[in-house]
Amino acid sequence: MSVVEQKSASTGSVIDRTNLEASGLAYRFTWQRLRESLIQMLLFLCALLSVLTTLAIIFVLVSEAIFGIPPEKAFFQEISLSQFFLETRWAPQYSPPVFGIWPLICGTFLITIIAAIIGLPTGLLAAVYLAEYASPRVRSIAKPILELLAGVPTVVYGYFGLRIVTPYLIRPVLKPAEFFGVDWLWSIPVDGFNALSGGIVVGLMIIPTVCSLSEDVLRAVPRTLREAGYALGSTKFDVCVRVVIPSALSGIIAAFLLAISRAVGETMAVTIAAGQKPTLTLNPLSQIETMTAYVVNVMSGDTPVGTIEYKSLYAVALVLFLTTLTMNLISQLVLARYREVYQ
Amino acid sequence: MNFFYGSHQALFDINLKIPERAVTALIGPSGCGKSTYLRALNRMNDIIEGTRHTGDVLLDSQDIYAPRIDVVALRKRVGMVFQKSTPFPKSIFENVAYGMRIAGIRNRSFVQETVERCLQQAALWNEVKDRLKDSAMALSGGQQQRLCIARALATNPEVLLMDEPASALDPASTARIEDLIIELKQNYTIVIVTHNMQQAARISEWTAFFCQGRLVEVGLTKQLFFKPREKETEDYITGRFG
Amino acid sequence: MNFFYGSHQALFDINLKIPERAVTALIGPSGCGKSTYLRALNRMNDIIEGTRHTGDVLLDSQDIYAPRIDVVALRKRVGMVFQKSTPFPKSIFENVAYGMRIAGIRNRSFVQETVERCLQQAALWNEVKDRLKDSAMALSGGQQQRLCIARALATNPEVLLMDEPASALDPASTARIEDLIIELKQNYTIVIVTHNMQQAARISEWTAFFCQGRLVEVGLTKQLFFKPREKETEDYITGRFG
Amino acid sequence: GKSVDKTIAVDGSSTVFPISMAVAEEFEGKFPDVKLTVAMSGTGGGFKKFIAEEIDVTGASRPITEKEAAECKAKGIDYVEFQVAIDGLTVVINPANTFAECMTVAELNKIWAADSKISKWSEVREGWPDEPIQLFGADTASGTFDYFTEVINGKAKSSRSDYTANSNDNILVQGVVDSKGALGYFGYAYYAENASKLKAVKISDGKNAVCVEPTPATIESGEYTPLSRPLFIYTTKAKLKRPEVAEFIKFLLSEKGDQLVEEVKYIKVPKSVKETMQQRLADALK
Amino acid sequence: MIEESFDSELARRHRYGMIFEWVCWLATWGSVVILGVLIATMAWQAMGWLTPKFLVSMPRRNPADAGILPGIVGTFWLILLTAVLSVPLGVGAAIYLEEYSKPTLLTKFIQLNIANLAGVPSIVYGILGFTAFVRMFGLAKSEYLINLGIGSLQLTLPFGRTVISGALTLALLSLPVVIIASQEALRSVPPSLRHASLALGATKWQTIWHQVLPSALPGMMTGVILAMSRAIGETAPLVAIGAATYITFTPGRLNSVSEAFTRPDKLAQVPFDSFTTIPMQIYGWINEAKPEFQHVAAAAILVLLVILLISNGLAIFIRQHFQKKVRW
Ligand SMILES: Nc1ncnc2c1ncn2[C@@H]1O[C@H](COP(=O)(O)OP(=O)(O)OP(=O)(O)O)[C@@H](O)[C@H]1O
Ligand SMILES: Nc1ncnc2c1ncn2[C@@H]1O[C@H](COP(=O)(O)OP(=O)(O)OP(=O)(O)O)[C@@H](O)[C@H]1O
Ligand SMILES: [Mg+2]
Ligand SMILES: [Mg+2]
Ligand SMILES: O=P([O-])([O-])[O-]
Repeated sequence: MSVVEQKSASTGSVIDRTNLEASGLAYRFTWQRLRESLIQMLLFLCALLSVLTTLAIIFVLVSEAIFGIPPEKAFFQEISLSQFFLETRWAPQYSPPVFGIWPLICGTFLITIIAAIIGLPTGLLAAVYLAEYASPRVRSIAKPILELLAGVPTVVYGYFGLRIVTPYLIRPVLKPAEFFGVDWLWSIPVDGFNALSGGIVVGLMIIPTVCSLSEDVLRAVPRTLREAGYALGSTKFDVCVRVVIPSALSGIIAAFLLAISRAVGETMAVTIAAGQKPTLTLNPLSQIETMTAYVVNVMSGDTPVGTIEYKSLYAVALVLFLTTLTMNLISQLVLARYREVYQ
Repeated sequence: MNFFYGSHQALFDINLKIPERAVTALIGPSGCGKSTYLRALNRMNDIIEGTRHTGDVLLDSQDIYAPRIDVVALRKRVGMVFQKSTPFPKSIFENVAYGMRIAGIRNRSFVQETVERCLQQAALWNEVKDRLKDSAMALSGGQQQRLCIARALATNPEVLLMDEPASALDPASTARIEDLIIELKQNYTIVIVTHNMQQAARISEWTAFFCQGRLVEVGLTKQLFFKPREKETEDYITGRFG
Repeated sequence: MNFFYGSHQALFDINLKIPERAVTALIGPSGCGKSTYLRALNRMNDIIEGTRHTGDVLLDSQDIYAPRIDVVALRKRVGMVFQKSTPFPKSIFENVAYGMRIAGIRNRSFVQETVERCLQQAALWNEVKDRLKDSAMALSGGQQQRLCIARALATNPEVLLMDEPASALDPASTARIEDLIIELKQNYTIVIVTHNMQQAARISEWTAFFCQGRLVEVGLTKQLFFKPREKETEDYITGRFG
Repeated sequence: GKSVDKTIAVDGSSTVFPISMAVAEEFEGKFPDVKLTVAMSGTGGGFKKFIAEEIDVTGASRPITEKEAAECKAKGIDYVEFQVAIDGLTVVINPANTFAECMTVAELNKIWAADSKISKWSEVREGWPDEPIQLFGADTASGTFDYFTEVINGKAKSSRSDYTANSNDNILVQGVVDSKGALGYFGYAYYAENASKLKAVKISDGKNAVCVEPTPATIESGEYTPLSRPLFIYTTKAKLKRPEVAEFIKFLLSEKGDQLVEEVKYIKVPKSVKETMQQRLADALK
Repeated sequence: MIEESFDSELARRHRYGMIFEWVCWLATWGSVVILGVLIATMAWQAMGWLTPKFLVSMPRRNPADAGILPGIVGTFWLILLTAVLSVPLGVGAAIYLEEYSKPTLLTKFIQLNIANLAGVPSIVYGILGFTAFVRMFGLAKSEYLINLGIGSLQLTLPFGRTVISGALTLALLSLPVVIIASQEALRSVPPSLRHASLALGATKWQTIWHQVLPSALPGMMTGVILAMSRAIGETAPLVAIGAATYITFTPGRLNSVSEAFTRPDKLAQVPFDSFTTIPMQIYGWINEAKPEFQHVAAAAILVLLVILLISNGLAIFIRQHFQKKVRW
């Protein structure tokens, strides 16, 4: 038995409150309802866990690096900020130890630059190929293979850098005299561990990141823009370089930032291939140590808890975290704005 | 009642009494708010962010927007069929049984019987009785739409809301759905949105004409089609605009 | 000529002669293949995967689908303006200069002059002359569309194809674009697709009526609108279908 | 029901690591229900864990320091020390290096001193080529570091800092193998295992100006000074109450243990010392 | 002027276009070739070392006898536990964000936070895991021997360098990836499905459980498998929490598959036992100075790559079969 009717608010309405229960529509307590809200609570907690993770990371880093929980002293309560940022030596084994972050930053920078030089253009060009030139069939083959490149574990890249890239790529090119055993060729000194091999493998590693993100943003450029380009007598090259890439520029920059942030945070490959010696140098052929490699180096050596060297881990990790966080944030914001433009 | 999408007002002072056990057709140009109004009747608009309404909708003289109303129970009593058929990616049987499953009915023979009865009511039983276990996605568009009607019937609603249920279908399927609606009105109160004036004329007793978010005219279908009171209605019916 | 999207044939035996330095309007119901035909004239359809054609399109008695034709050079000679304005996300100046940039013209004063001339031709110069360095995305819809026309003019084409250039615009902008077209026909051969019969009547000398992928009728605009030869054309023009 | 399988956690010196590893493997073959975890944190790192009672046995390439002993005492840890082998801390260079085959302690000190600025071989000795020198050495958690700095620089833990430091000697080996101008130091076993790719520097201490090459003979005889040193294993009386730990130490001090020490290229302890050790074990087990 | 310039430049532009296309082609297929070279060199290095015996042996100091059994078993348990921990939490968070949350400032923040977490270097997670799970901030210290009737379970707090510490760390690490992938899968479920279910009087959760989740399942599975295969290869966080590189037993001391069923006490011990994984063993062997160990490392790398190829292949297969995503 039902009647549906409406009354406009202006005419006023007669609401029969007593009828509410009888109608069967009343909001009653049921187990189902309780379950519903419990589930929602639970799911909310799941979502909140990610915030907790971030807070935990910050807490852990800050409590060992900046403000110790008494009676423990944190790193920066024992080592001055000025030493950390002004000293040019990173020498935990010195007595007294000296902690100047620059050699580690320099190592990280060197790796990142080399990786960017190799990974960013290659990734972008591959993205252009996939988005503009490749047929859907080719794309459906090439994309998963590139994704596999991203799935290769970083220890493997480390091995590749140390055992293949350095002896069979860098050495023959830079030290052909030694490699081929003829002394009239040049011979540039190359360390066994060197930043170049680390940078190269990290560069390879970020190609898929750049490629897949850039491809997404390139494909988000409306077809109409491309057509407008063609209609003006553009070649495909003109359309790619003068229309599509500029239109997708902010998205591409975001992809680049994300990839660079990955290079900064990359650990095993550089630990294995680039060495573990903090050096303030821009020579890519020398042995260096990145921030990440320092952390691994110390942690695999089982530095005892509570020592200053142990706390230095957290200080380095904090710098690392803040660096990548800044880049990720910028990249996220740029991407969000980019999506707004074309959606 | 008034209805707003954010700051955009989609319905203005609609005041409409829907008669029991009869078919009421809502007609009007595109974007005039027919769907919005229909969805207000079972509070499907609640799902959309930022919507807002003023005024009441009464079902059995009970305001369905009253604070203590259980939306889930309301939707069970007020079924709905959409323009695009929306079969669940499950078997035909499970599609119809879904309403009972979520109501927690475990009695297998009861479920079996209800499914059969509803499919029969929806004039689909003969076509699918041998393949109840097949995926509903494999049915044709018209069959899918009838399945959706059967599925709505299985929850035993009192009111059935239909938003252009036949607009995506071929003429043969449309005819079957129309027959079905005429059949169903014995037992259900039906509100149907349609773009097709002939259809409205064929199946409904009452017709309401909407324009730009306002209810322009409502009346017996025959009357409204042959002697519209408003100029706008006449223009629309004779095809002079829209 | 015939045209296919994959296995779907969109154009059937179109045989149309487009007169020089005049406006030819293409009209017809939605989906009848007007855009497809227009895009066939500068081979824009080549971009879409799986398209195919039979027959020829002659430009100055040269088949533009002949094997040795350079599509890029063709498109430079046959400019095109789209329904949705498509300014590049660059400055206003760079938008107009685009055609010259890709042609490799380095002469700065020439570029400057051409940009100014084209913007003037497109009746946009006065509005934007002080902000040539601003992003083109910041212009209004009507301005953007005129910018697109200016951009097309800057490549110095012989033929200008326009696919519903004013359909997304307000009446005032539409009027400006129409004036512009009438102006331009002194120097260019223009083919324009439009849904708006009044517009076709106002600006074109010739009109071709398409229906379901076929060219139903073509003739002087006045003649076609007042004395259509075919029943279909008459029905369409008087609004009885479509 | 049955209890969990028995585990012995061994950690500490990377110098002793090859011995612990070999002994562990053989021991597991003999006692399949006992499982060993063998890690290398360096002598200092090992003692920290030992004092924290995270591990059962720790290896050391230097004797326990007074500070560490005091900490043990404070925590009521009654440790027992066993000397298990003799090592000759080896200074190595790349085989391509044909000039620095013999160096004096003074020269080593010149290179490694805390304030050393030496970056070229030519700065070490007149006449050596003007080529960069790359340094590889133990890190601060290492007993090797303590020992080397004490003997060469005169003060434990006093060293220059700009060298590749690692508690894992294998990484140092790799570094020296790969760099032409390299100079590094680590336990003899690591040199002997990779003798084909490394060159051991002959050492002449200040007193008698003879160059002595580290070989089993020179190390055992003490001729190779000042870099010959004893290697130790530490455990506690309490841990020795566990039969598997006692068994393990027994095995280490047995004939088989000596065989293994020689197999991994260290020098076994003289008979007299061995007997003292066995006596010490017997006492501790009482 | 424009005509002349256009015509004279046209050939050159076409040439540029060709070169550009060729360069793009090279960038793509060059990367693919590098992957091939990488796999080929590993295979070349591993030749003769990757034997069936290698798969079932314990690590040994003699390279010829070394094997990766503890690594394989450790990886298995670690990833199993990681998945058990991260998948429900990740999917739950995704459901909340996609289905329940309103676009408030808080949800926007959570969303941004998740995207950022996905970019936090894994070594930082390692430090978090080490501090929070291995050491428990140095606060707790106790040992329990729980009698299970059939045997006893040894449980220490903090967890130490055990499977559970590793799994908790990797779970936090893969959580953002799982969430993002699941959100995408949920987003691809058409809203009409939800509306249809709600219109039948289903509650929100019923709608999600009966309709949305099953439809989103293939997409989620793809994401989860990819996230887990990433976790399989993680090394840095495990180095940080101090997982062993050299160990001669499997977690829980399970000596055979059947023991998992006959010895529940050993099974229960698994999460609280020391472990190593294939990448950890690889790292250990790479650091070995003996040249033979390089071949052992390559053999282990090959095993790891095969495992990853299979799991990635599976994910791609699921994606291409179930998710007919339409892009404009
Ligand atoms: N989700 C939404 N958010 C904002 N505005 C909406 C939304 N849905 C509908 N509207 C607007 O509300 C008005 C009424 O829409 P409604 O869908 O009710 O029209 P309709 O009469 O059903 O049209 P049609 O016949 O095309 O289905 C329209 O102006 C529409 O743009
Ligand atoms: N990219 C495409 N792929 C496949 N079919 C297409 C494509 N573009 C258009 N069609 C089909 O070709 C036919 C003609 O399309 P066309 O765009 O030319 O119509 P139109 O006359 O321009 O319509 P409108 O006035 O709506 O723009 C239509 O049936 C359309 O569905
Ligand atoms: Mg509607
Ligand atoms: Mg069109
Ligand atoms: O033997 P160490 O590792 O302590 O040098």
